[in-house]
Amino acid sequence: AGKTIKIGFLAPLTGAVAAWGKPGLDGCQIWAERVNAAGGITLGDGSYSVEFVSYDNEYDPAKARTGATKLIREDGVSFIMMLGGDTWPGVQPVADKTGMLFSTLLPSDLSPDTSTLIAPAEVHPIYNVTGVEWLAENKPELKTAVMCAQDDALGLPSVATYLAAFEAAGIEMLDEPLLFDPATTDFAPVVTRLISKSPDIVCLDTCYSDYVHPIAEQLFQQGFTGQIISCTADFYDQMIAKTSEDFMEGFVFQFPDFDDPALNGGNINFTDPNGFYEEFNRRHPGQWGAVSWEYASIMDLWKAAAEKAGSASPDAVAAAMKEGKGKHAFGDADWWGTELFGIDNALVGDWPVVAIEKGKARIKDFRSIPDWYARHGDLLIKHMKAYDQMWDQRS
Amino acid sequence: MLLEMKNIAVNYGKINAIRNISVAVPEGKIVTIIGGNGAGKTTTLRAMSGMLPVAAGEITFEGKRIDHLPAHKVVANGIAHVPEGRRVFPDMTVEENLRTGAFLRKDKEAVEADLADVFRRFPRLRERRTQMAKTMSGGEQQMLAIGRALMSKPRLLLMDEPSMGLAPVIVEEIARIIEEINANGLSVVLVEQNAELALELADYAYVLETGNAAMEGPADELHGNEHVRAAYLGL
Amino acid sequence: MPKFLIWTAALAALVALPHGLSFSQQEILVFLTINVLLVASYRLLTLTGEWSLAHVVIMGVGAYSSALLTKKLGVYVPVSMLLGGVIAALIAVLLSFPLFRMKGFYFLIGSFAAGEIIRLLWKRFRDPFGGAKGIKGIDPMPDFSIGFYKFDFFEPTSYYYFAGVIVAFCLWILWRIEKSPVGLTFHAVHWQDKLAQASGVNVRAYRTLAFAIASGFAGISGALLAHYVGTINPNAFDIDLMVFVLTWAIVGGTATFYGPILGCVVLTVLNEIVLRELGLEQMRPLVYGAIMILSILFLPNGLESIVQKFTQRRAPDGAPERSPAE
Amino acid sequence: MTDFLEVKDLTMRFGGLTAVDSLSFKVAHGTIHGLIGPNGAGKTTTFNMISGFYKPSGGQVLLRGEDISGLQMHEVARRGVVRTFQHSTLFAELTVLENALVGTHMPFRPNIFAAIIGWDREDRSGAEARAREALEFFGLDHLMRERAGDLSHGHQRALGMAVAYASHPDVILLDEPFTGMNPEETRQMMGLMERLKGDGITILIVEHDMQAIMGLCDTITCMSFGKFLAEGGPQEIRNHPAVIEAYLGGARHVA
Amino acid sequence: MLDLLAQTGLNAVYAASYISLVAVGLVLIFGVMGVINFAHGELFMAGAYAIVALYAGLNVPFFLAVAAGLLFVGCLGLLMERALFRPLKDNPLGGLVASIGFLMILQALAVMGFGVRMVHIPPVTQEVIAFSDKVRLPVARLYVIIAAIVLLSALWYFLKRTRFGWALRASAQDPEAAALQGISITQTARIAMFIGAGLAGIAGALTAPLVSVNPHMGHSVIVTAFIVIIVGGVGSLEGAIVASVAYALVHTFVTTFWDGVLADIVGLSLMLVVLIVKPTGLFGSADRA
Ligand SMILES: Nc1ncnc2c1ncn2[C@@H]1O[C@H](COP(=O)(O)OP(=O)(O)OP(=O)(O)O)[C@@H](O)[C@H]1O
Ligand SMILES: Nc1ncnc2c1ncn2[C@@H]1O[C@H](COP(=O)(O)OP(=O)(O)OP(=O)(O)O)[C@@H](O)[C@H]1O
Ligand SMILES: [Mg+2]
Ligand SMILES: [Mg+2]
Repeated sequence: AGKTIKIGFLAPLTGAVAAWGKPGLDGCQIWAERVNAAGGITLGDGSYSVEFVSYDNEYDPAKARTGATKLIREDGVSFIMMLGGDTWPGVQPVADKTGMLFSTLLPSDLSPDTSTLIAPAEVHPIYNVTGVEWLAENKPELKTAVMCAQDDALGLPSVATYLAAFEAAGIEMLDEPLLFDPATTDFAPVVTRLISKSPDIVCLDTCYSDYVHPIAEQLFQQGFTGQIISCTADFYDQMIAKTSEDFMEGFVFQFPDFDDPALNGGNINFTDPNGFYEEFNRRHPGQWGAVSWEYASIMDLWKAAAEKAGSASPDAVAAAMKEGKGKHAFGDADWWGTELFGIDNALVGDWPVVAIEKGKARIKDFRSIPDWYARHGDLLIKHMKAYDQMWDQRS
Repeated sequence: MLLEMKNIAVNYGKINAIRNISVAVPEGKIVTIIGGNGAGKTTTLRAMSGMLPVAAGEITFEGKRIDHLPAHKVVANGIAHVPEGRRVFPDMTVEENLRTGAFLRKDKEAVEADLADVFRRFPRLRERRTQMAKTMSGGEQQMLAIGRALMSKPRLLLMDEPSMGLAPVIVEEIARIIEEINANGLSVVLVEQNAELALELADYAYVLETGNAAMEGPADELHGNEHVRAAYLGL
Repeated sequence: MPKFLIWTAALAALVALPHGLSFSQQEILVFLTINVLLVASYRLLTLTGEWSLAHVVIMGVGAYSSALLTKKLGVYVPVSMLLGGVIAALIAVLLSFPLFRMKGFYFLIGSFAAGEIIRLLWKRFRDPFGGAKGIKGIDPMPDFSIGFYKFDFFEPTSYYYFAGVIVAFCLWILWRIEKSPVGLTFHAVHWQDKLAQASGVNVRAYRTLAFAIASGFAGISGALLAHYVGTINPNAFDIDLMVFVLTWAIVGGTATFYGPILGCVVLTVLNEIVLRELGLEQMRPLVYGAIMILSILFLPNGLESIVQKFTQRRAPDGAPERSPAE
Repeated sequence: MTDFLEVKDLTMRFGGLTAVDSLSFKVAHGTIHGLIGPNGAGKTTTFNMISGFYKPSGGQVLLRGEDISGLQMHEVARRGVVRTFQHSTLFAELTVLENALVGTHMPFRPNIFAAIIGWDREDRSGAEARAREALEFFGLDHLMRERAGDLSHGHQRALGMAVAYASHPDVILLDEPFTGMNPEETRQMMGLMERLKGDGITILIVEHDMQAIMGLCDTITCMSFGKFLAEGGPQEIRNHPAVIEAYLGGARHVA
Repeated sequence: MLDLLAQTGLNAVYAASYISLVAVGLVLIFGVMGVINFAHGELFMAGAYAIVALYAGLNVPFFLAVAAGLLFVGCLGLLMERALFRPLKDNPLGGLVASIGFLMILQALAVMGFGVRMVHIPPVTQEVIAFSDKVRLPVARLYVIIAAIVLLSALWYFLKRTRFGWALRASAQDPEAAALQGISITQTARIAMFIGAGLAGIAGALTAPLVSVNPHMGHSVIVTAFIVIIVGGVGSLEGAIVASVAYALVHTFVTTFWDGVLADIVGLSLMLVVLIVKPTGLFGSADRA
């Protein structure tokens, strides 16, 4: 008792991007309470309780740099979790100088320049190939697709990935991907354009939920009845309320609810997903989404590695993490990524394909990302290159 | 007394613009206030119509205290003010400007009659009834400002330098109008640089000097006064 | 002579300052120094009476230019910073053609639109601007040593000294301009452009001049930022930061040279240090908004009016500072 | 006396309205020339065209034989034609001295680089000397440090002229300089104008104060409805029947 | 193709409707108060959250909730008038800063009350008017269109035909002179703020079920509104409406036939072009900027 390990949480907590940080911090608090209640983290010299120290970086690289400095040099944290994206490059020099271990939710931050940045939660957007692959296998009658995405750092690599996945699956694109401005609020014109070619599949890429909802609603109202595939479908129950159970039936996406029975399987490394989900919804009703669990899942990985290493020092934890099979939330996984990111710091393994059935999201399958990549990696690289998304293309 | 202003003081921030001024306007008379630049004439008028808060003293109109009322309520009592510098509504047409003058009136037909009357007096305004006020010439705007004040059918008309910028023929016309409306029972407070004109029109006159009342008396008396002749009539 | 002493003491305090601060406060100090130049250059533009919403984007022009010059052409960093300023000034001259047909509110929104177009171009042209992700891995200022002090530009203190010298020099130039006949002409253009024109002042040329100079220094501040943080992206120069610059200037007061600087320093310290220290992290926008409202209600002439009261009492009949704005 | 400033067939149309209708007149060097006419006759519009504030719809403004119509206001000013404005238009927030310094813009054109390095000492002191001279000329030197907006009306008018005077103009255009002045102030102002004239400056003046116009002007042009009506010396104009009819009226308040 | 054109036309009409509601409110406030209300987008947001609280939260009937939203946001407008703009009436820059402060507070309150993420509103109606298979107008959107037409016509009548309209216009142009005509400028300021804010509120309330409601939703709305009122000419209601329609048409058609980012660039460039050709906007006049 009395000994604590501090973990840094460096993400936007206010401002327009706060939705990508705040729920994650909420999830981490739950994680910390549960771990501390269960005796904390046991290292070589006894057990420690965990404490999260947060710094609101407002999604600004300069503030992120300041925050990283504060967390490392003043608060003495052992590990820093970030959203990444715009803010990572500001932190990178600090990471290089201090050797601190960082995690990001956006693997496009990875590069050979920094070995201490890992992307262990999700390898956005590569896992999206699993959804397309599953769809092509299970609904072979779907032949044509269109897609749209916001024109930003999340949208573009996602577009490239889906293009590769559709090409691999032999599904024809009827139209160029439609890019819209992130400030868009009225999606009627976007949807009108999308369905003007009468596609079998509409792909929403990695649209944020702020876009997915109105787009789905517009698809419904403008009379689309085909297949929809999307990276996320946060608050899908509300989408059903706005459209209909029929309309949403079969909607494919990649982020399960954590009360899914399939998550109780032995392959899952996330501690008590059902309980976590329940607790989160109790405290923050209506706020569950992908970020809610991802930061916590990184902490599971970190905790395991730290306990294995018997130390919280960044080097030791990093080394322990990389030893042997990685423990990804959805199963064993490999550190991977050289071709896309120039470094094997992304944890890749199986990923769930989720579909909505009778108004409830259900995991339909766990599919292996590395398997797909082994077969179609060249396609992915081709499309990534076309959108300037390869690590060596990013200036 | 129609309007009575007793021991009024007005400040702009720390500046005492007027210190102790009393003015009385008898029913149906023309009272003029003359004085050099910055003497406080405009300030006095603005205090009367409630545009400036008074620091001391009281103002009554028809026996009612009005010194604490905001301008729009003072005006509702029957006082109209032709402000210094015209202050027409730049982006309204001539006719709209005139109609704004009748804003508080409910007697629609009489308003139309008065409008026709203003147009009769100032044919130039009728010619330009759809022109934007801001594109009118300086003198035309002055006519418009006077016309607008008449449209409210006031019982007391406050005029701040109505002759300013007007051609001599028009000045004469204005003088005639003042006399005519006064003959119809309207009382007038006239502030003028053109003291000659003012003293000729007025029944009673006040002379202000740097915020204080320096002199007062029947207009023709002051017209004969040596000091007034030297200082304000240029004689 | 006491004036000389005051300046020396101030200089010493500025040199000693980082050593009394925590690490993160040193970081904030660096950004504060850069923002001081940004807001001081903004004031020069406002001297002519125009309020632009493109200033931060112009700062970005300096940042992008300098970053690209070092990255693509290998230009030596301090030189590229200077060139960043020059390019920002040139862009401003270009923008002045459409923008200075407008005045007042139209100029305000027109400049916003022009800025947004530049930002959209950065986003749209991934080569060379890097699209929405912007540019990263921008060369830092190369380390060097001047004998008794070794500059390690990762360290905020070193960069603070480096940027401090540049910013001080730029402020000195801005100050010289403002106190010169040119500065007087800027004021004249603001208060009565018609009369200025009738006095033979080419109002359009002077507006453009002020815009270009202000933009040049904004560009330098952008370059200083880019080579410290090492990354820039279109979102870093969006309207949110512009709103901050605007409020620094107005809350500080724009009647004096130091008003906007004061506003920048006080509000930044409040927002980045005090409110965070108080643990109000997620409530900061609420409190900050309230502070802004209260300060403008109770100090309508800006924070500078406090200083003015103080200094004017001491020097009752010296040449008065220019009187409060508007 | 030579023809110095000439207005030739000057025309200004606003939509359907012809505010100034092929107006022609000549101003001789070194004189005070009055432009009078009923309200809305087009005097201010004429001024605006001469000074470059409006671009004429037709006709020419000739200065020493050079066509200056259509030039911008500062270009016209640089050729020596400076105007003052109706109402006291000043740099209200600047001091009296600073106002006059702006007036020296043309003779002592500021240079930004010299200003930063400090190589413009001579120009600065030259400009200041000129500004002080102008203020002295109009008896404003004791008010040098006052804020212009705080001056009395009369002083503001004088300052307006001082600003114009500081730029060494050849011609000054004055639009209703006497409005809001009492006879005493008018007399002082007239004295100032005589001094300007004595300094070799040509003055073109629009005014409704007949006392001033008749007392000052060498020549008076009267216009009405945008057109030329009459021209002559004060005596002639005073007795010109068309002018009396259109403008002066019974003249019971005219000096 | 004809279908596509027709559907796009309908989309544009809807967009024009809600943009003009917001823009006209902004114009009105600027015209009468002389301040740029940066918080206008947040008033829109407040209208949307009123629906969240009342309709989604307390099951108040939708149109009752919309009316309540209008009143609530109108009262926010009154609050701003009393607390911010009246004390700062001679200080337009101060008013601008105060409105920015108010914006931050409203956003922060929304976050505190409803979280940082989008919130949900059950659909009001799922009915769709189908002109053909591919030309469909959801009834919920029709509400917005009808509201815009009705409210803006009413406002137009109010401003052009009634005494209050005169009062608003007169006090916008010269408050002191207006007071001298018997117009209470405090009263007109209140009316303008109430109507201006209320229009933003009702636009937010009516569109709330159709968009993603989140604390930062005001941002893009106000940017559009600024563009529109500049193109229309600051202070001109007709201008704001005409420009809303023009902007919505251009933006919608470019989005549908090219892409959304290009639509933004085209929209902004078009605005610059208008301003270059006519620096005071389509219906603006030189002296009002
Ligand atoms: N808004 C103001 N702020 C400060 N002082 C003012 C203001 N208006 C007037 N004053 C001052 O108050 C005093 C009286 O001014 P006022 O305008 O009443 O004079 P006036 O007799 O009407 O002069 P004029 O003949 O020039 O119109 C003057 O000293 C003037 O400088
Ligand atoms: N921009 C404009 N649009 C339409 N009409 C205009 C415009 N400017 C001036 N006018 C008209 O042109 C005529 C001449 O105006 P101007 O201002 O030149 O008259 P003025 O001779 O100076 O009169 P005053 O002695 O009253 O100042 C007037 O009738 C005026 O209404
Ligand atoms: Mg007066
Ligand atoms: Mg005139």
